[in-house]
Amino acid sequence: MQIRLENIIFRYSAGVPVLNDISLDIKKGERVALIGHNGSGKTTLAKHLNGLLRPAAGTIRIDGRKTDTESVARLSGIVALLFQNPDDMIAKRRVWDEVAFGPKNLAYPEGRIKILVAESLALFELLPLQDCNPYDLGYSERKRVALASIIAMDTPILVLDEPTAGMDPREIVLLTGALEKLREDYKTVIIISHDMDFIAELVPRVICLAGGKKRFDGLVRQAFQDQSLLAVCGLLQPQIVRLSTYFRQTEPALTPVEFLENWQRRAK
Amino acid sequence: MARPEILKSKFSSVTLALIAFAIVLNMATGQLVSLLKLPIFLDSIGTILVGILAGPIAGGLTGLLTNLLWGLISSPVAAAFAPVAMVIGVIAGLCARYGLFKTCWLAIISGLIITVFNAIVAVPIRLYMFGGITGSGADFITAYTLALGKDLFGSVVITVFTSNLLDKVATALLAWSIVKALPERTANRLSRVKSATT
Amino acid sequence: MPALEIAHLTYTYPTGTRPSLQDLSLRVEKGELLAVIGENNSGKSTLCYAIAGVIPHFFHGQFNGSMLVGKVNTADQTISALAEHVGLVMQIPGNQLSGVRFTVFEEIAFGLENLGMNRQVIHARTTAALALTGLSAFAERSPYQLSGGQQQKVALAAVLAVSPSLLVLDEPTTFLDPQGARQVFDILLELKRQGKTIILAEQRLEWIAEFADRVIVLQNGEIMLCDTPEEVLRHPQIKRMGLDWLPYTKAAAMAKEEGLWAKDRPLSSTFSATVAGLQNG
Amino acid sequence: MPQPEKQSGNATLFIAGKSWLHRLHPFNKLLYILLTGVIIYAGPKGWPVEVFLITLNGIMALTGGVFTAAWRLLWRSLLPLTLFMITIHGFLHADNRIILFSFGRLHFYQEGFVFAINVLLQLNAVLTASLLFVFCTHPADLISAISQAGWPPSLAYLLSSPLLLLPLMHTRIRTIQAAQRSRGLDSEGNFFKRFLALFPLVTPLVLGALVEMEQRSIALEIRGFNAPGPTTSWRTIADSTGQQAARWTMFFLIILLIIGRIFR
Repeated sequence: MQIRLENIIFRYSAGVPVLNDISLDIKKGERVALIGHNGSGKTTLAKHLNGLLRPAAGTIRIDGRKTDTESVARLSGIVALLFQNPDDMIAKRRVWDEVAFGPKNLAYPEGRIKILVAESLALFELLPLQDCNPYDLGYSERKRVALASIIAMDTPILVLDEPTAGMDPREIVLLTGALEKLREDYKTVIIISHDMDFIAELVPRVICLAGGKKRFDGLVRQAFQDQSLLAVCGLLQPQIVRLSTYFRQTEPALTPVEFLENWQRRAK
Repeated sequence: MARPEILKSKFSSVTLALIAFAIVLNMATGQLVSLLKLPIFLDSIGTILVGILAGPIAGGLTGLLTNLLWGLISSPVAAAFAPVAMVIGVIAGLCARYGLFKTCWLAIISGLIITVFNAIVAVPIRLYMFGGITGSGADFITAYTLALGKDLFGSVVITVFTSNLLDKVATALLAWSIVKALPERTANRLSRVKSATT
Repeated sequence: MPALEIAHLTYTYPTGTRPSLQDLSLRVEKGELLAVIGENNSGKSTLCYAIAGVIPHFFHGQFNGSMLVGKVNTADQTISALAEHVGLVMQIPGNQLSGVRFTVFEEIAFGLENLGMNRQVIHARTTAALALTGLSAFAERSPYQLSGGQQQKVALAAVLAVSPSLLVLDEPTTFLDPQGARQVFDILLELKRQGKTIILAEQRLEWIAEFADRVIVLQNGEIMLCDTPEEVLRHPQIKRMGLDWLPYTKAAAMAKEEGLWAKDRPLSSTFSATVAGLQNG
Repeated sequence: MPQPEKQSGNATLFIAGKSWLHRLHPFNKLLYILLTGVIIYAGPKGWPVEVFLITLNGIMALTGGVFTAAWRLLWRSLLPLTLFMITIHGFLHADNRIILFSFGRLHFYQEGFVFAINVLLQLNAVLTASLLFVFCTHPADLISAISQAGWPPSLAYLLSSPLLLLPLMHTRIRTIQAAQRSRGLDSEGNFFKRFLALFPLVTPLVLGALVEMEQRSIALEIRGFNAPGPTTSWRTIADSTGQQAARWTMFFLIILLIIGRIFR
């Protein structure tokens, strides 16, 4: 589904705007990263997409339809939102029930719920844990449960707030696999993250926010080249980009493979 | 410096943290109830939880301190009802000790018992300090029963009982379901959980 | 005398079915920065807790072996008594605030108050800890209104004020943004320069590669590797331990395959070593 | 992870100031509330005592610079009470005999009116005394006073920690609400449905907090909270012989009044 934001302004009561005139377009099936330091407005923007927050001015359209009169309950079937802290979400005594919570609320048929839950659990290697109490698991396992419960909602749009925080490399591989599956299913995915190495490898397009304003919207390559932009957003260059910049490669590399290709191309 | 260190010897730091959290829970759940537009207060959920998890003394302390702190935060009027909140915690603790939080139905019975004791303490305070009126919606019940010809005492008893019945039963049920959902490692830290629920 | 000496430590949580630490022996010298890495549930936090005495005194469970911080055997002391010897900083910034102090200054002084220091010492040490962590301007603010990064610095300052001989940090930057993480690392670097003994469990391997003296890799509660960061981070088996090479190392490995990296030159895990390797390839 | 939103300062009713009321030892202010309560409910009865106390408290509030705030809070908390009290007792009190005025068949009586006014005056006296304490005592000063008096540190913890955590809890409840609504939780519908919606809201709140509590109690332990031996208190509360004498005087007055009540 296509998302279109036009001139969104948002402020808490009388304060300075947390979001200041934000416009953007995201196509169906696109994977986009939303970056910026804490307090830049990323999470606030995410909460606008499913109606948790309503803009003071501007419009949000999903598939051409304005969402300002749609209820959160209805929008939750279209946009699923992963919260940073899994403990803000987990409410059930069994992992399986937890993952089924969203689909049940959306009143999916029994059979479909079973399939969705099983698939999502499998994506994060949680099938062996499906009968556990989520709070008996470790933090990163709970994070995986939360991710699975969002993906099980089978919405066309997903917003993931800091999906990698607290995860180890093996778990990040699971997440990468899940993102691939979502791409195959043609889902739109918006990732909010501080993890620049993760973004460099997986997300082609980034939107940078700073002080509630959109500072950049374009290819991740260009964003990471722009030192002043990174400084404004409080971000560090990913490792490979740093190498690539140091060796003045004309087309900055994002992955080790790209870096080596650039190197060899220039050697020729 | 020679005060008896009853509290220190009695409560571990886990119990302390539990009580502190429960006090905050009591104070904050009003926010949830108003969102859901439910006709209950839920302001003793933390007190009842501590009663179940850490016993009657800890439960009583939770209730007492909740209302005293309410006095600092909203209005000193709340502090006048501190003894009521304390009794709720003590009774919840005793109910749990005698196995009245083992099943859903027993939890409802605990809720009823708590309502009764709540009334025993709340009625005199309401009657002697406030002349039977507290400036809340429950006053309509008092007015109605007075109009029916009941005396003030009878009216206040009916008011306190009816306005608390649903709240205390709902709170007891909620507390029971939470204790049931406790993860094993927490249940293990709070030694009373197993004896209270199985 | 070493700052820390662990011998044959095996520990199982009360609800655990298998040991979270298995026959673990480790010696840390004074002034050393030892990094502890490994996948989640490999025992990193458990080890940190054990050094601070939280295990076995708080979590109980099955504890065998010995743990000496300097001359102090942690098994014989209460956690609070160990506070003078070991400082522990945990993962989540806000959860480490005491809950009894209303300003940053008083929060940092809290540990010193509990240890019964006199007022001059409290003032001097707290002021110094504030300065070291760059929090002087926040002294009179409420610690509860600070950002996560600032709260983590408060936690660090609170530990430093007590001046323990050993500093243990359990993934202190996991929930911080890049700026907050960098500030915490800058402070650690300054402490290392001052000769503090530091044990740091951490996921951000890039920083470890740069600054740790020694790294241990844990898996299922056992030490799998114990060596310099260069050796550990380019170790061919590290993927089997639930970890991964840094992008620098991956680039170096590819360069080696393509013959762009000298055959006898080991793979790199830092920016400067990678640059040097590629330039001399 | 739990990032606290910016909060607007203190959770309590305390108003910063430097007046003599602010500097007074917290225990003096607490004992004064107790004394007022005992005078009102056990001492000499009658409106002159109550009016005297209310006026006295008003003057103290004026000199302490908290009169306006006290006035506003009294207004806010007592207005509905006053309205209900006078109407309900005036019309419906069981002892009602003498009619003051009537609306058709509804009669407003003197006995109920006097009863209501008396209750309100009593409440006012106690409430104003409490407000002097609440408005002019920083919670940290109360906590320090408690520790300095040698009360257990755990009591200080139980009084301060909830005050400090309350704003965080409010934030957390908002986040949980948002998270569950995003997952399609129905927070409307009939009573039963809304009641059931409580469970997925309260469960993460409590269970998440239990995980947190474990760390908070470890944090206390590793900071030496239970360390054996003497402790120091950095924040000190000014006290004087005069203030101590005042405390003892109030204490004996309270005892006397209670004894007097028993043997009357």
